[in-house]
Amino acid sequence: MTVLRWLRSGRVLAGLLAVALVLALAVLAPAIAPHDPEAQDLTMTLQPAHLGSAYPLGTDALGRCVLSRLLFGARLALSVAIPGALGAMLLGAALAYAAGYLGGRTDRLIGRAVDAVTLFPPLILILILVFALGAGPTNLVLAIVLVDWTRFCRVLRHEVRVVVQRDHVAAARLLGFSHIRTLAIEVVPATLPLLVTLLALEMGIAVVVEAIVSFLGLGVQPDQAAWGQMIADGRTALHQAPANLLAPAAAILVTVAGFNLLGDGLGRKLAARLVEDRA
Amino acid sequence: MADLSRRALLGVLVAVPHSAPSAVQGYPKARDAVTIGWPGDVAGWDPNRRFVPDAQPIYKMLYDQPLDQDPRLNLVPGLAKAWQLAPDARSLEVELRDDVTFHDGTKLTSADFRWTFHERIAAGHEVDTARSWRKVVDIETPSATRAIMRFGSPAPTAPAWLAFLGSFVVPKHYMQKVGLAAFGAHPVGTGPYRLAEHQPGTRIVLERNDAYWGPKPTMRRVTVQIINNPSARAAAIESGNVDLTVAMPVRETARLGHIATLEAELNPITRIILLQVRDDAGFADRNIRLAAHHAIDKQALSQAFYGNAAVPLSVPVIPGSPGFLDDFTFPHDPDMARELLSRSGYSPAQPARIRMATTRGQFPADYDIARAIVGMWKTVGIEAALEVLDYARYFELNRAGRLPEATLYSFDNAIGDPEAYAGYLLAPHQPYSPWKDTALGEKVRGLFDVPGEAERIAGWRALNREAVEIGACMPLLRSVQTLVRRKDLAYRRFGNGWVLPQTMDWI
Amino acid sequence: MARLAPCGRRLLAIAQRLLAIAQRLLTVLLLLFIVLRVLPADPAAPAAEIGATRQQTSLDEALPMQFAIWLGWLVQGDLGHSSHLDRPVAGLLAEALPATVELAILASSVAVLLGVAGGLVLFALQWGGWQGTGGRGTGRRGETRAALAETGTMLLMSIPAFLWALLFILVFGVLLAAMPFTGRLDPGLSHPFITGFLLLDTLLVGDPRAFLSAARHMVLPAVALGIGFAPLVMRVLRASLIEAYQADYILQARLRGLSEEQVLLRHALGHAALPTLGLLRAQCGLLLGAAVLVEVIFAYPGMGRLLVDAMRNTDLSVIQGVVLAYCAVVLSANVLIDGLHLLLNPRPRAR
Amino acid sequence: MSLLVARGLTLEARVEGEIVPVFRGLNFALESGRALGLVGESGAGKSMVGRTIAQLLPPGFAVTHGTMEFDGHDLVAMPPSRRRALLGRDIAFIPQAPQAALNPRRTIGAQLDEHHARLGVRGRRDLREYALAALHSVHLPDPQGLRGRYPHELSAGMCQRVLIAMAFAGRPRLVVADEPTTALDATTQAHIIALIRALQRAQGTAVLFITHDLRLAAGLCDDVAVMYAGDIVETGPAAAVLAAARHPYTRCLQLANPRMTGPRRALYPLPEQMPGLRALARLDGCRFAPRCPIVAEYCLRTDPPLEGTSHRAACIRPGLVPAITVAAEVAPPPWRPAGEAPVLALDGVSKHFVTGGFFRPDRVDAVREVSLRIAPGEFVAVVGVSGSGKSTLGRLVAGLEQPSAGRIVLAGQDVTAGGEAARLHRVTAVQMVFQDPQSALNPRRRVASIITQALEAQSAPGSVREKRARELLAELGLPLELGVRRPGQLSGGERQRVNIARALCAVPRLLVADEITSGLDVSVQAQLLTLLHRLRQDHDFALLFISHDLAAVRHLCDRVLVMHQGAIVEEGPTETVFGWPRHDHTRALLAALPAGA
Repeated sequence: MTVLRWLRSGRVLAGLLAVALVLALAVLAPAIAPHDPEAQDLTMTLQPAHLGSAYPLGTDALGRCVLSRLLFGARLALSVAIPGALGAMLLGAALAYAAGYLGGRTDRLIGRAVDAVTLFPPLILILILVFALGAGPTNLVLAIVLVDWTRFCRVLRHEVRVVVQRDHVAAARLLGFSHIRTLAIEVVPATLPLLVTLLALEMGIAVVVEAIVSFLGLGVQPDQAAWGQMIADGRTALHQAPANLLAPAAAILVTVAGFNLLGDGLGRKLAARLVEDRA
Repeated sequence: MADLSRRALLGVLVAVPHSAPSAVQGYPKARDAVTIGWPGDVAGWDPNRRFVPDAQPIYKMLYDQPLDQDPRLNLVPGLAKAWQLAPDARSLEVELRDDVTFHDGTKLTSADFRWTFHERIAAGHEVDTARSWRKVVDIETPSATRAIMRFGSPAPTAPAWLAFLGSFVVPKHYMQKVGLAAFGAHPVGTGPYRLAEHQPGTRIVLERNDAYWGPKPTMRRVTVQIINNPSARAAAIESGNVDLTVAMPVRETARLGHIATLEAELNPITRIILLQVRDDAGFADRNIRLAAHHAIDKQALSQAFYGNAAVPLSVPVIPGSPGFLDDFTFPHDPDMARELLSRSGYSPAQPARIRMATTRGQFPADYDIARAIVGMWKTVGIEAALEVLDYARYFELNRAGRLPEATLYSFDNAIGDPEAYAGYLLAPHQPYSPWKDTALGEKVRGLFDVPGEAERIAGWRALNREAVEIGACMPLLRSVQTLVRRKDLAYRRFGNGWVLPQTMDWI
Repeated sequence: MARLAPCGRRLLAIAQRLLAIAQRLLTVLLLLFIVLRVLPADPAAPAAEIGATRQQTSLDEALPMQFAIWLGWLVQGDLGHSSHLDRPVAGLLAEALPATVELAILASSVAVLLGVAGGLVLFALQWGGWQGTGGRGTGRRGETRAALAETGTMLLMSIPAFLWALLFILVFGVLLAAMPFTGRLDPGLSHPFITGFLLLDTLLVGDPRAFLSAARHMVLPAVALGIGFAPLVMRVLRASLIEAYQADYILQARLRGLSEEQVLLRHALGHAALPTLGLLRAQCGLLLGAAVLVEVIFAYPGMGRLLVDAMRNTDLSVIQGVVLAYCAVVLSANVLIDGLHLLLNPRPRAR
Repeated sequence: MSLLVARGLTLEARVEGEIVPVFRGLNFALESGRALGLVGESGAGKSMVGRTIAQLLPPGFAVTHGTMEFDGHDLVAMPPSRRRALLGRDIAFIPQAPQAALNPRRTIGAQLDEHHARLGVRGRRDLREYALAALHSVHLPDPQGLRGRYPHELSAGMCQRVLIAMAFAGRPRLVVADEPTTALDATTQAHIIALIRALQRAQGTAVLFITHDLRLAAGLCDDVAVMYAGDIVETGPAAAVLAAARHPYTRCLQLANPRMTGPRRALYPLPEQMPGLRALARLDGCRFAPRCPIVAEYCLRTDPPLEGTSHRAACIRPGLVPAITVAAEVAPPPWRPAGEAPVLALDGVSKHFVTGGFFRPDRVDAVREVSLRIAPGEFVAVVGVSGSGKSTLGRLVAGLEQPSAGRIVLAGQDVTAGGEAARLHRVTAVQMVFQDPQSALNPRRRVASIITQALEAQSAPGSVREKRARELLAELGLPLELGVRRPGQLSGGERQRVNIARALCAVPRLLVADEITSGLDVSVQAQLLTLLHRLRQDHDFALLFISHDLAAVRHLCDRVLVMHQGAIVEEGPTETVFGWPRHDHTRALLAALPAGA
């Protein structure tokens, strides 16, 4: 029922469409990509975009198909963003529920951990984690989880505290509910919309992080089809083949906007509190 | 010869009509200042410390070398008015100028020469010149202007080395007084410019040294803007943020050449592009090395990235230089590569795995070439993981024995001698060479000590061939310098690609 | 009651805060130590690169001892030596830190200025002016406008700073050639170094040309960095203005006959300032993170460039120093904003 | 000429796309220097009358017909600038929530200065003089020190005095006071009313006094107007209306109010509640008709006008109004054998909270050495001003807080130490009804699921729960179809009943009810109190009734405990304590009650 109500919001629908499109393209990339994204043809470098041709979006400096790389780039972006955001959510939410529900020493301890991690600018902590753990999508996901759990934890802990202080939670305890049951039945459902919203926003953030890290050439293999990498390359070929830069930039925009619209629409009522992002 | 007519030379080399005031330029420009867009920063200000070819022109502004080169790369006097190599190549006598002062006002003497080429090396300073001058056993200084270098073994290329990488004379008294760390922050040389400002990774500002002993540069102030990204360099020259820049992709250079106020140049230079390889790890197997070399389509690389302006190479020297072999080619042969790999049990389905390093933006299309090679290897059954480094890092890694199996490298040989190619690229004790196998190494070492010129050259030619045949060296292309400058900026073009602000002038 | 009590209490409160800050710093150091010294998959890698032999001596010790040794050096103000640049890290930071802080301050000013202006416009659009005289119809039209505004700002927020930076270079730097986009000064000008804040230093040495040039060089980076955060400020301001105008004291101020301008300036904006400050506090780290890319793209000599270069060159002491400096910046910003918060909000914060 | 005259005033609002009248064709007049009380329950539209005067209406609200004339000029048609010129000078407002009505970020002095500057006072010294005089005029101590204080450092009563000072600073001709005492403690209420009255007398100001409390209005005002669902249903001299109501609604309201004197008569439980704005729009005829005890078929068709001369009522059957009555005495509690073991025994129970940090812990003693006994089936009240520790006492008994000292014995078992066994014992021994049903009911659950939560905890099968839900709904007088609704779809009164039903489901021996009637309208409160009386007859439970409403306490409870600063200062049978109070604090509480209660 709630889902239906969400769907009626134009923003959620637009966001959902954008995300579904990117997801579908990413999943189907091997089937629909016109070329092997790694296959280079040094006789066909920097072809401009031409829709009817064998390379609809042209080729890059190594003669690789930009469209194919774009599609496989979506695969990489989502394969970092989805597990990264989910992992961050699981870790952050578990700690937030523990902190918010148990309060006291647990809360202080977790609060301190959040405090310490948030003293690092998130992107910088991710960069040095990637540096320490080594490049590669798995390590990037791990870095995102290890840093961005605080986003969930901070906001959610606050929300959990608010819910826990509501009398129906006390009532459930008085009526004989165990802690776990109280948490599961009286607290968690009330925070789910927030969690879903945060998750959608986090996926957008993770897509940008993946793009940034690959733009800097730090996160993924240099020859892997990644949007950030494509943008970095496309800068050089801007005058010969502008699609090299514009296509991945547009892809990032659509994906991030999709996730943001989705999250924003879902958390419409919470929006003001979310953008403030303070607990 | 020292007072080479610079103006006359400019007239010959740079024939540029007077152009209308630049439309690109947003703000007025001083007539005696120039801004250069440079791809990389210096690794510290001790000029003896690291051999980074791209930093040489910058060091040449601040410091002087005992010998210099003219645009056609002949040795000419520098700080030394004259020099004489003994017939047995075991000593070299130089006569220093007596009118040279360092930026701090003290006079340059043979003591500084001795300090630079012997004492500080003997004192264990961590400098790369310790390798180029390892044969020096002593330097005698009979007078303030005379110095005699004594070598432990014949050093036929010693004069050339006095004009080559890292051979800049540094002030003994000042360095000893302030210490190495302070010298790094406030360097003092004898060069035509002194350091005014340095923001690491961003910009270097140099002011003219009005007490310079040589011809006084026209440019009072030189700003070197460090811009790693080639497209950012292109944008910078296009928008007028810099007046001259180098190492842009060939296509971008061509495009910029069409802009009315800009002049684009493609200059073949004495550098070669090659893969430096290790003799161990994933490349321990000779089959894999040779397969890797056979798999590379050098002509395609030249076509895709240099518009065919870069000549494919089979030996690590440039055509026309003494060490070149006309009768030897190493073919592009993917089938042979597959065959060699299958002999060692590898195939595209079961690829040999290696690591490969490349610079990014140090020379035109370096990163693209590296990725193209990775792609070529992939089709024959070599899977290479690519990483990016810069030259300074290359030496650090090599010192630690941690370079990848293959590194895309551009080697500068401003003096053109085969020794300075293979001798340094393949000698296990040299900072350049990741090839540590002593069998080849001993041969290289031997060649350094051959005093007879013909014998020496023949030896190097044979070595070049052998190195390629055993897969110790994978020469790719003769490097092409891409350079874009404002039409009204003249400079002296050197065969080794030096871009020296002291030779620049507005016309 | 006793007049002395508040003073003593304040001292205690300050002491408490300092203790908390020290504790947070220690945790940060521990985290940094873990990430850079303990985590690396190839432990030999950074260790071999530590460079300065003095630092290598500590590597034979047990990990806790290493941490203690490192702390000892830090306490002495020794941040180590860059193996790659052959310079002390402290010296590198002395130049890069003010540059980054300057950029961040300007970018936040851009974000706040654009955000406040935009927030007021959004608010005015939605409420059809803040006459508060109701009027039928504002309800629905306002809602549509609000939804449009929210979607619009959301789309703006979806453009990461590095894309803004690339776009600005393309449009204002190359196509229009209106603005410089590399470095911080025109080549002909010298870079004075007094405080490290270039705009300030050029003024201090009395060089108006350098000041103007520095200011021009700041425009594109600062706007590229700030513009991504402006929509956030807009949204928060709009939301808190809406909240403010629902507050009793705003109604009461109007009932006392204050003009709408007075109500907005004296009462409503004050209400909106706190959430905006809170936003800046929360976004401080994100802004610095985005600044890394902006610095790299504009060849701006800040800590972000230093960090990225250091990571490419595995220059461990520089990485440590820079990250530590970043944390120090975030911490100082937090403390500063908390102080401002206390100043603006007389009510003790409910915990 | 009247100072303020409303003529056929109609205010409309857009509610979920529908345009509905908030009030229609409203007429009233207020003479200079007189006080008019506008009385009604929440939703009657009385507050909107005040905001219509200033024309500061919420978005979507607009006056569509009629005029609101001030001194002969129509405030509705007047240009905003002219109207604003009147505000604060000729027309002043006293708000409902004083602390929220002052800017929390500015000092009292700054806010007074701002107002005085608008009134034309110039110069720092003059502003200071005026501020001091203003604060002095409302009997605030230390005016000098007060100027530098922030609103949060003042009590609500002090804030209200500041606002009153501001209101009367410009010697206004009209003061609109909207529920000025609702947010205040009982003891403060009386002082504030007296202050307004004194200033009104002194300045000859006209006062429009908006309140839900008929007796309070009658005490302060010359005339009263009773509003119901956007209409004035009865108006006249205060004394006359109070003595002999001529509209059934007024009469019912009076009968729904528990009294502090005389026998404990039953309360009139007006059924259901005032219709919402949208329901109202669809209602023909007399708006009170659906709830009216003397409704005639004619009432459903035609809306009666106000009739009469000075004391007017909008009812076609005013003669039948006095016939609306209730039982003269509430039913006595069921008989219980003497000497039963107490269901609750507290011995020297204390509770303190430690706040603040490591360096300066602040200790707050919420409850100090409280000892009490509650016998099975006994209804005991705890009264006291806010902050007296009565809520903490309730939470200690329920087990939501652990005592710092003392002993708690519940239904024969010592539960002081807490722990799992104690918790499970408490489930059937004690349950709690929370103050705010909004917070106490999980908005995601359906009513049937909420009220049988106790069975859910025991993992009872669905059929058992369903059966029990039906029983409970019936007992609480709630329609069965309510079971499938969610709390958000219920009215305030219904929610509070669901709240009670959930507590009763576990069949506890003791019910702790924390301020369950506060914030409810009179008629809803009457329903609830009547319900508790009835439940007492059918079920065997004791009640710890925590309240600040003495009349409700007197109506419901046998015994009363008076708490002051965490300690019990007086204890005894309700009639004795209220009739012959011994402790000063009890006397103060009683003295604050409006006259005639």
